[in-house]
Amino acid sequence: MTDHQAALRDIAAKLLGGGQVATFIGFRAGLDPSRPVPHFVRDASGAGALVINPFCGAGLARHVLEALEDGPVGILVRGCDGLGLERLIADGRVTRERLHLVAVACRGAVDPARARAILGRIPERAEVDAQSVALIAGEERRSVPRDSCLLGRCLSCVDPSPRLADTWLGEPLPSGQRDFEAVTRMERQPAEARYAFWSRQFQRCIRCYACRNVCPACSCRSCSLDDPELQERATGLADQFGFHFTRAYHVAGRCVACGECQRACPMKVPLSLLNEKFLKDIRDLFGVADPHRPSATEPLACYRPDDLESCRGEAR
Amino acid sequence: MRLLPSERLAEFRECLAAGGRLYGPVEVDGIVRFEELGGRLPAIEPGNPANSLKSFLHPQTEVVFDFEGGYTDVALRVPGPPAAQAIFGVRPCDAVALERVSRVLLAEPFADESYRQRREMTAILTVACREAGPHCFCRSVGVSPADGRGSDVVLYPADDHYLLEAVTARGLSVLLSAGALLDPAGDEAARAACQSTPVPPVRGLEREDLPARLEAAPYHPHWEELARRCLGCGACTFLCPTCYCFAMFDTVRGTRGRRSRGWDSCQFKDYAMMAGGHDPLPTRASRIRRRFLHKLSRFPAVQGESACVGCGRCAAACPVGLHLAGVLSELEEVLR
Amino acid sequence: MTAQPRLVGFACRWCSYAGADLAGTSRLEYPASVHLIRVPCSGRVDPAFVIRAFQRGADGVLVAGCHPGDCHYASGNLFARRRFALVKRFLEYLGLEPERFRLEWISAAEGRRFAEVIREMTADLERLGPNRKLREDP
Amino acid sequence: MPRIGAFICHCGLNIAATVDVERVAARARAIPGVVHAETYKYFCSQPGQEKIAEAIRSSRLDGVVVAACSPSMHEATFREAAALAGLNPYLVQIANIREQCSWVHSDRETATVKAAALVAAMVAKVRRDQPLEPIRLPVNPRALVIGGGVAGMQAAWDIAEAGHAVVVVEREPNLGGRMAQLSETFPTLDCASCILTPRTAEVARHPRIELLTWSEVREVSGYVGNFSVKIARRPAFVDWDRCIGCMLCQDKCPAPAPIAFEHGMGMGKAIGVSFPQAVPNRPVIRREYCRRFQGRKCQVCAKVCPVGAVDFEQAESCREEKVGAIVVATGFDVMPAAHFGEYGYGEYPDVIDSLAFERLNSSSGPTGGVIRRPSDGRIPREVVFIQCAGSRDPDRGKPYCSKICCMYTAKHAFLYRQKVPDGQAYVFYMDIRAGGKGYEEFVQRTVEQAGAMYLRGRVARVYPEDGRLLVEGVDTLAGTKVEVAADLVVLATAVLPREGARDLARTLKIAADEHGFYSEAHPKLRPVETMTRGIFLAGAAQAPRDIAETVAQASAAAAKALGLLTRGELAADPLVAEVDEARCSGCLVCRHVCPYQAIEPRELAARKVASVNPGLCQGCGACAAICRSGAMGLHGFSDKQVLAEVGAICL
Repeated sequence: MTDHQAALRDIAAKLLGGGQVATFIGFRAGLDPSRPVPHFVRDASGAGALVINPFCGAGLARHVLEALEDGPVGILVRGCDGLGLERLIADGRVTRERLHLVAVACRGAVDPARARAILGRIPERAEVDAQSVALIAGEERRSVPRDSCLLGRCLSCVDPSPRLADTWLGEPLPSGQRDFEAVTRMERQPAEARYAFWSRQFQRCIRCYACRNVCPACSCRSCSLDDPELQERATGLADQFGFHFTRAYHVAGRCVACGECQRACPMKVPLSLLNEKFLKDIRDLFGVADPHRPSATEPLACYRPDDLESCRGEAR
Repeated sequence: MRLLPSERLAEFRECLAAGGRLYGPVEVDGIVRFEELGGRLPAIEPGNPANSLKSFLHPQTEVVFDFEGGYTDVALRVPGPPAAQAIFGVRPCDAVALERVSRVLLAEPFADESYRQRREMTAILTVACREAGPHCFCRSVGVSPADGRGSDVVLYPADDHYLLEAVTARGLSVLLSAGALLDPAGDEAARAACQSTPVPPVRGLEREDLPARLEAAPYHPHWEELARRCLGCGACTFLCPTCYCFAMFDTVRGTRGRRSRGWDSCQFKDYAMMAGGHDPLPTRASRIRRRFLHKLSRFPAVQGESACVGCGRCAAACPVGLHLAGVLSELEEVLR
Repeated sequence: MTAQPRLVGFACRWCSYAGADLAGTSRLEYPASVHLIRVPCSGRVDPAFVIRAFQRGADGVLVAGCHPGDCHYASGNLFARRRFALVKRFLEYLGLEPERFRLEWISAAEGRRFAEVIREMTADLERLGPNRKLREDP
Repeated sequence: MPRIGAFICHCGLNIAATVDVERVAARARAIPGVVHAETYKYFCSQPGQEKIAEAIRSSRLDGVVVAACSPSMHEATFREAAALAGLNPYLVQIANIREQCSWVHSDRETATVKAAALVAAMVAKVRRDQPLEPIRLPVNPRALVIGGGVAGMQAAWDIAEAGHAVVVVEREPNLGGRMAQLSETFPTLDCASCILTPRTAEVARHPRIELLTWSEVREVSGYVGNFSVKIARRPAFVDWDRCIGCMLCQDKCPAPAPIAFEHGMGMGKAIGVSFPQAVPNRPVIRREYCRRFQGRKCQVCAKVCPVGAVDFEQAESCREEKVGAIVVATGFDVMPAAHFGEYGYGEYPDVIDSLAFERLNSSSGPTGGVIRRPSDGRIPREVVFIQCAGSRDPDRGKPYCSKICCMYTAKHAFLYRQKVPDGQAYVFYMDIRAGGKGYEEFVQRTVEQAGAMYLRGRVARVYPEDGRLLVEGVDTLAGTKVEVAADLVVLATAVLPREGARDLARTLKIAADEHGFYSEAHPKLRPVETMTRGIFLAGAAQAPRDIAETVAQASAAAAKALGLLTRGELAADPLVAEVDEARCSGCLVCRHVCPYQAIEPRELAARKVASVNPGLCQGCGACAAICRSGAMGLHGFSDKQVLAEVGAICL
């Protein structure tokens, strides 16, 4: 991935220089090398600040909303960003014509906190492949399993490459199938254990709305979660259940499974486990093969006359 | 000065628990938070738990009063005084933050009664730092890893024991109640070790002219740049130990109801919205600028010290890396 | 008076609400546990309504609409069918007992069936006891 | 502070016997915002309505809750009463404490508590109601009648006579429907075609009636007063404008064709009309029987046609009609043979249904009115009529009574005896239902004059023996087994809605019951209206009924349609969806779920928002439910209202 950096800068500079885009969205170095931050380049001379490496963990799709106010947007797009943009396009929030997508295949982003814990110091570089991750600091190079240090959202990723692209950096990688293993495990728990689990998770929630604000499916101009009559401001357990139900339900059939909500949650509420439950049921009940990939009609905005009859029947 | 052998930590905990509810950092579901300790020992790791002390002194949501009645006759019921509590395993920066918040919330003649009562009923047992956490920068804002301000007791860790120092009278009585567990001895080395714990500095934060530099460039385009990146969530403010903004709200159930107050965030849209429809902070950029100016210029101007204690929570929490230390080092570049 | 479960029902005005009316005109007795809220169509029912009912102390929630194919608005119940198939499973995933939420098709002619559904659901809820999950403190 | 009035009705003892209405009123008074609560014997009565009006004025109420019977009974009554007293009628809500409380609960305490909760819910709801004004819609003065049977013709005739243009769509090539197939009508024994033919001719030549036969309704859009209907005309392969109706083609056509009109009793031709008096008197080619269309060389019809009207290339044509009202009169079918294995229907040619018997009886029928049995043309000496073949039979899914069978069976038995004086008719029946003017007398005549033997009981099976049919049954009155050897067995098969009735219901967006009969808006008070405004029902499409009832209902439907068409403009319920444009993100997911295409995007200051056409919107609320941001509201059933109701119920 890192080897595409020069090409990326080049493309961004050309797009900006040629006036095709007013903003180019990518990453730039953060306070330390393991924490790049989303970056908005406004003129060709600034393209040199763009970086691309396995520490680029944040999703970029949501950022186009604000940036588009200044004109067409160029954006670095990985699989998750692509799905997020597809969502925004399907929701009518963004028009495809105003975007220039610079696509790159992504094998996963490193969680800087976990990497640091493994190395005992801030990693300077990382190399991610299909089997493992190499963390590098100074002379030290440690090869560790992917699940020990990648972001949770990347471990369950089946879309390394975006489906939409205007320019490619390198080659796309094949996509896979979600297995919903974690959901299945949760479903197998007894009801009381599930309730205890979710109570514990939701109790931690501080209602900072990071989950909503990073979500490419949560782009409403006005969110019902901000309406005190629809979502009271209280934070008792019942309110928290209501809040998390509503958040998850409002993205049911629309969630692109990018996992940004869970990454953004400062309290580590396993929000993806909620989203994925809806995705799994949409797959199983409505026969939508890849429910996280946006389609012309949302599964809850259509029906088949022969849809499953009544939802009484079997549990789950 | 007393010494607590490490193996007596559990007994010490029991002794604290006897005085009221006891909270401390524990790891649950892969996250370290202040929670009720129960039978667990505080998880003392470099850096801070995810949530801050304010959860216990200025809770996320608290009852102001319950009411009952109709439009004309309303009976109010104010909750009783808070119970005694102790928080064990606090880091010095968090305790200092309490002290900073208290300057606002306890300022007469408008002292916040609920906060005052809680503050009085809370014992803060701080564990000084021998190692900085991944996001720590306390020294850059004038806080030391061995800082005792805001604490009742400070524990200085050594290899097999803790040096305990009572900072306040409440702290002293805690030590007296645990007297049987403690060895009446000193260990200056333990304190000195913490005092010299290295903490990486944040560029620009230590500059004397920081407030002036910030105030001089209120419309600098970099605020807009930050606004593009910021997603407008409230993670930074809700986790910040010195953010104390709240909003009042009512929950009504028929003829009964409750007035509560809960955390509010200056990063939320409509935070400053006024009844007439005017919003002095209408844009994300204006809200971000307000936050940094408040922490680093306005609050110090009034209170004499920074409203940032360098705990690093905003850095840990921000989904887009837009936190105080990072922003300051960016500003250092662009304001040059 | 023995405390009986609290059952909140959302009934489409054309079929299920009329079915409940028919149970009335037919004098079919059923438990007073149920309180119906009249909505134009089962497709109008936002899951937020269901959650709110549980939060405020409902022991069970029923969403009732026209039989598929008979919707006064042609398709409302078919959207409701999909929506609540998901919602029901999701509530169970959060730990709620399956019996506490039901989606039923009750036509304007099915007064008897309405009474039967209420009796059945009330019996289930009595067996489960009061709901505490998702419920705010009284 | 709101000023709500609560009015708790005793409904005589209907409510007061079970619910302590005074306590309900006291509980209502305790609700913040309720400034007036009273009880009365009958609030729906004139003095009751005056009490509400008086309270509205004297207590300056801005919301009214009437706790009484179901809103389907008196919501309109109380809204009108409020309007007369100066309160916006949409600030009135009904708490249903009769049908859904006092009538279904017996314990006074629980019923009272529940009634109070239902009142509280409506108080919570009415507080969040907004004053609304009815939506004004223009009305197209034309009408569409679907079905050209006796019901459709009557409705069309009445509407046209009142001065309005009518389009009649008929699926068959000609008018007449089922009645045209009948021989005589009960109980007067009038010749069916003698009374129908003049009516058919009148309709056909009426200057304001346009006939579209051999045609079907494909699509209906729009709303009351403003329907737009797409009508497809199947190819007749004959240019009807050129055709002079000489029927040479039919005479010369070499291809026999079983035509539906003869109901299996006789054959027609691949080209031709269904019966001689058919109106319009124009032939169609039934391509499944036409030799040319089956790939052979035949062109006889084209050759003999004196005006060259045959056109093998004719294609389906489509037209769009704009109308203000629609009368649905699609009639009935009878249960097909497949359902009656035990009677050997469909297996033995001499087991026929009543409609076939009508054809055998008809002087214009295949036998010229002589009753001959299908197998060998013999005149049957013994005929068994089996009533309730499929009707009142939950096992066959038809628990209802088909209503007309008792009478036409009596008619058949009577006519049979007239034509075969030495014949014997047996009638197996469950009950004789002869409610109608002269009906019971007619049945008695059949028994007494025609000597028909009525046997109460079910037939177990019918099987052939020695060229006859043995009918085994039970006489439940005598308690004996009965066996009758018959030459002909006639089944009074159950009346069903016309094939395709359900599809048409979907096209029209009207409701149908579990059997496919169209649902009326109210069984007692709105029997010819559907739930969809502007669409009315006539005849057996709604439920089995006889000719007199059908005609009466058709006139009623016409009157209802005229009530609409003569208005020029009409007021629609404003309980429709409305977009809060400030909140709308323009995702337009609402468009996908709107069954009425009532939502369109609208440009608003460089962004897109949803916009509801209140004329098209029927207020189903699908859009409001799927809107995540809460931007889509539904008047009368807003999120906040429903949530407030939930909150009040759960107190």
